[in-house]
Amino acid sequence: MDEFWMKIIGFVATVLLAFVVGAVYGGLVRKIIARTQNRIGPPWYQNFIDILKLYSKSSAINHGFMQHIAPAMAITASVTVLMFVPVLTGDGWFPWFENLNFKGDLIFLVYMMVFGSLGMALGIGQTGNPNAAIGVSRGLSMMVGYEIPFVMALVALMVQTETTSITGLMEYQDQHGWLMFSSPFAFIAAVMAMLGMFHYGPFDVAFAPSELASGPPSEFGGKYLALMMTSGSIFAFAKLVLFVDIFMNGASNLIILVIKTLVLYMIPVLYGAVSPRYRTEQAIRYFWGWPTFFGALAIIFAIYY
Amino acid sequence: MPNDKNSQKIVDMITGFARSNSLFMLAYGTGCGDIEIPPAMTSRYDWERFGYRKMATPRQADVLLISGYLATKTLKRVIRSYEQMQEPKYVIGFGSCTINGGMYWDSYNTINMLDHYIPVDVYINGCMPRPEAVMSGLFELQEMIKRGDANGAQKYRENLEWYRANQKKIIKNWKMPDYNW
Amino acid sequence: MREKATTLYLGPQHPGITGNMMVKLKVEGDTIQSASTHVGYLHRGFEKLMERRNWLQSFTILCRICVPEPDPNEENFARAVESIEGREVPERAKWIRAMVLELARIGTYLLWFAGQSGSAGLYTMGQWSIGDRDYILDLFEELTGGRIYHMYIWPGGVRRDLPKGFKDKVLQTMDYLEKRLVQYDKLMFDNTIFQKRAKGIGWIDPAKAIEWGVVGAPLRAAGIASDVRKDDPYEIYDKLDFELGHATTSDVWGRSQVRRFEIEQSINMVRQIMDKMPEGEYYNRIPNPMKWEVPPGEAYVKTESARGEFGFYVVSDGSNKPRRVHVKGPAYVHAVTLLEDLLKGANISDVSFIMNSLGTCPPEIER
Amino acid sequence: MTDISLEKEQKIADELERTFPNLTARVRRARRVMASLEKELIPSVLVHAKDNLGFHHLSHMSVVDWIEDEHFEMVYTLWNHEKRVQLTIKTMISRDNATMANIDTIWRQANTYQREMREMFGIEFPGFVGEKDFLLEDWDEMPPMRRDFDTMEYANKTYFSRPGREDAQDVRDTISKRNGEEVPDFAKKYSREK
Repeated sequence: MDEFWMKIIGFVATVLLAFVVGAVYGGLVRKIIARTQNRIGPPWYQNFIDILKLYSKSSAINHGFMQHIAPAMAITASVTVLMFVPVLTGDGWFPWFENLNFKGDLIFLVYMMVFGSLGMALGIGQTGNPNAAIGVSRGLSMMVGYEIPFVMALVALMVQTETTSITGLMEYQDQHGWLMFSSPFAFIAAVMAMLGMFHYGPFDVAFAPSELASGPPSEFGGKYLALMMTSGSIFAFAKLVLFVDIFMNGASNLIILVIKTLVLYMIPVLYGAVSPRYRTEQAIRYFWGWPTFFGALAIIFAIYY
Repeated sequence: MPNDKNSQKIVDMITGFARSNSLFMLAYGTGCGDIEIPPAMTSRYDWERFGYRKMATPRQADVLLISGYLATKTLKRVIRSYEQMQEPKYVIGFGSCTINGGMYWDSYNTINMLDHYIPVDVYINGCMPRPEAVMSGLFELQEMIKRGDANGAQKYRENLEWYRANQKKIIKNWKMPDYNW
Repeated sequence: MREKATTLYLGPQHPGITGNMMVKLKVEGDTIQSASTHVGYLHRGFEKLMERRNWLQSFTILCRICVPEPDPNEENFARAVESIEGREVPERAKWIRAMVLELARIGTYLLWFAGQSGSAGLYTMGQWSIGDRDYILDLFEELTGGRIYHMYIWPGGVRRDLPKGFKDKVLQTMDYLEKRLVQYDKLMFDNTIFQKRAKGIGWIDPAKAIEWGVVGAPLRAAGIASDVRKDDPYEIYDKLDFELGHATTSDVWGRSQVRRFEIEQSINMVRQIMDKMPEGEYYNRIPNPMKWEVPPGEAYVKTESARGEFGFYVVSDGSNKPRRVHVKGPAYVHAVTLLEDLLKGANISDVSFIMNSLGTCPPEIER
Repeated sequence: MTDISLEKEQKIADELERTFPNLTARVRRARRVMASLEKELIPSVLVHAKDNLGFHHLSHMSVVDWIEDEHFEMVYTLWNHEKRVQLTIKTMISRDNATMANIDTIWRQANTYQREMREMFGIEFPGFVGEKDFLLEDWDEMPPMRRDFDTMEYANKTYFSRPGREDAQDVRDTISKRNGEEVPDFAKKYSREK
């Protein structure tokens, strides 16, 4: 078999892996939150059942063309993001998981991570549900909030390592140790931004049930919701792997990857379980406060490094 | 296909398993029965163990839990919510007052028999039913889904005229879009 | 540039609305321009139904007027009938009634903790406190046979005496709840995010509070020490030693403080009641309920429920059925006119937050 | 009881009677004063009680249908937070073409009460603006809280009713038999097959 087909198989395997791990994480998160709430919680495979059931439901909702496209755009964006994140590194078990990397892909990724949300926003705009529309506007404002410290952290890393490629970052870490330790302020800023990225905890304004029903996906049921849940699982996994790659030097096999991502994932989950929700403007103020300060500090630190 | 029946059976089994183990309930407290839902949801009875979950919008829900009597004003909203739900969908009548009016049998503003307005798959009696009763009703529904008996939505589609006539008898000002299923 | 105002319907099918009612909002951006409440989704016509039922039959449907806290309804009606009839209540029955009312208050406050924190997105608190509320419901079940609807307080006393060993169970539960309060504090009341959310939201002008008909915890948060238990003592509340909740601000945070303080007071009161409760009869027999006629007369009685002053106006024309029963729950004022006023200029995020802080209970508005 | 304990109540009753000659006031018991007068004076009495006597809180407002005497009885209950006295003010209005003075300018929350009374009893409040539907929707019968409205007849006419058992028998023996269990002793007493 030539390299091309190896890559194709690699893509499919990556997506499947991301979906499975993402959905298992979703189930585990529900279980862990349930444990903090004195409950037993659903089984770890509950998300698979949910998604399977949603795929088996009818979807006789028609609000127009964009509405059908929106979940597809979301899943496209998630898969694309995943494609550019090296899942497993080194010459370990699955050498093909390095995927499509090129010089400068970190900047491209930042754009790509927004793409899915924008696609959803377009589709949701057409459903005409005011709850969904407000949810979208809140989600986009939140994004403006957390993207700034996140991008600042990335810029700090780029300045420090003088590369804009994820593989470049990982090569740097091979020589100099984890960036988490050599660039601590960038890590702090990025983790604080991550709290917003996962929509848990105090930053779930976009999906706040007691304010906006289900928020953006209000009008999406059945297969649309299943697609969105699938895309959400993949996207969550991709984001986690990205964080592990740029701060913890990736993972050379699956077990280390699971451990690293799970530890990182617990930060927003556990913080979210015990925090009430911020209002939109409070959340943005939060992101533009300490996280941005740490981001700026990280850049200064990186310049004089 | 050579073995069409058997393959269909397997598909039915898998969908039945998935549908019965992941019941999303519409968060609509139509009556006083809604006070026993929080205990059933929370740490003591914890119905998330069985894959039950509350969903905020009808589009995403599978089960409509009619928690108690329906005032005529609510009936209109319930019908609308029900018609927005995606198939397969199920209805649980919760409490005596959905069965025959219960305490409010002679009230001028509450309906007496829920199954004349929307199809009901499972009734849970009692006023008010305890969380255990609610969960046992839900288990019954799960069994019905596995067996393929919970076909209230199909019944509704087939007898739409009869249901509509009953509904319009009470809802005088009928300004609702007709949903295509 | 002026944004276009959109209309947003919160409810009746909406997870943020307490119960089954609707708030119609005119919204510009995230700010509410005007709000109007629409109720009637739970109207059962209790007051009409009671005209068709005799005095004792009325009891069975009465407790269904307010679902989270049915006991003040029973107590109110029983006391109204006793006041019209001049019927004596045994001393022990009064103590038992007070105990039931205080237990109900604790249960309602626990439910309210869940609602208030849940509307701010802190779901863990709700899971804990509703789980703990079940211990109170277990006590009720042992005492009365029902978890939610008790039908326990009758004219002339209470339906049953305390079961054996009940006192110890109550005291144990109170000890447990007191321990849990420390954890609630850590999770909810000392949580900076919760405080940031609650401070300055839903502010009631203390100078106008009485005139607007504010009662209960919101009134005490506004700095007016008013409580039916103190102002117009009923049952044995004049023999109990308790303090009223107080707060520094008249907003959602102040109301939370008041309720947090009062749940502690209620726990203490239950302890006092268990300590001081006398022995003796618990029930003065009423005549054959089918022929039981109450002499003509009328009474307006009120109780301090967990949400505020709960009033019953009962008129008898001397027959075996009530002539008129009018129920005025605190939410009748709180959740209609007051809510409309408070929502003007508020943020959409705070609608259910404010609603919960006022103790909105739609079934008692509509009856 | 003794006159001393009812001093403040008596004072309020006297004060009311002095200001409004047509008003009759009496002290019912501790903390309870009741006054009755004709309907034209109601707004001025309420304003007087609110502004001069300290009754700032409108506890409750109600109406009773005395169909035999052809009138409605309006009841206003006020509460004085400082003196801790409850004042009940009553008046009679005619049952047909019932109108009553609008008081939602005195107390904002009277709005809700008046909306309900208009809907449930058909009492009109001239000059009162409030949304028409309160509890009912598209109601075209007579106002349901009037005594002559028969709720059972209306319910039978409008709603379906499930046919119940004709007798009042205990069904536990039937259920036991259906499940193949032994009939419990207490249920044998009520058994149909005796």
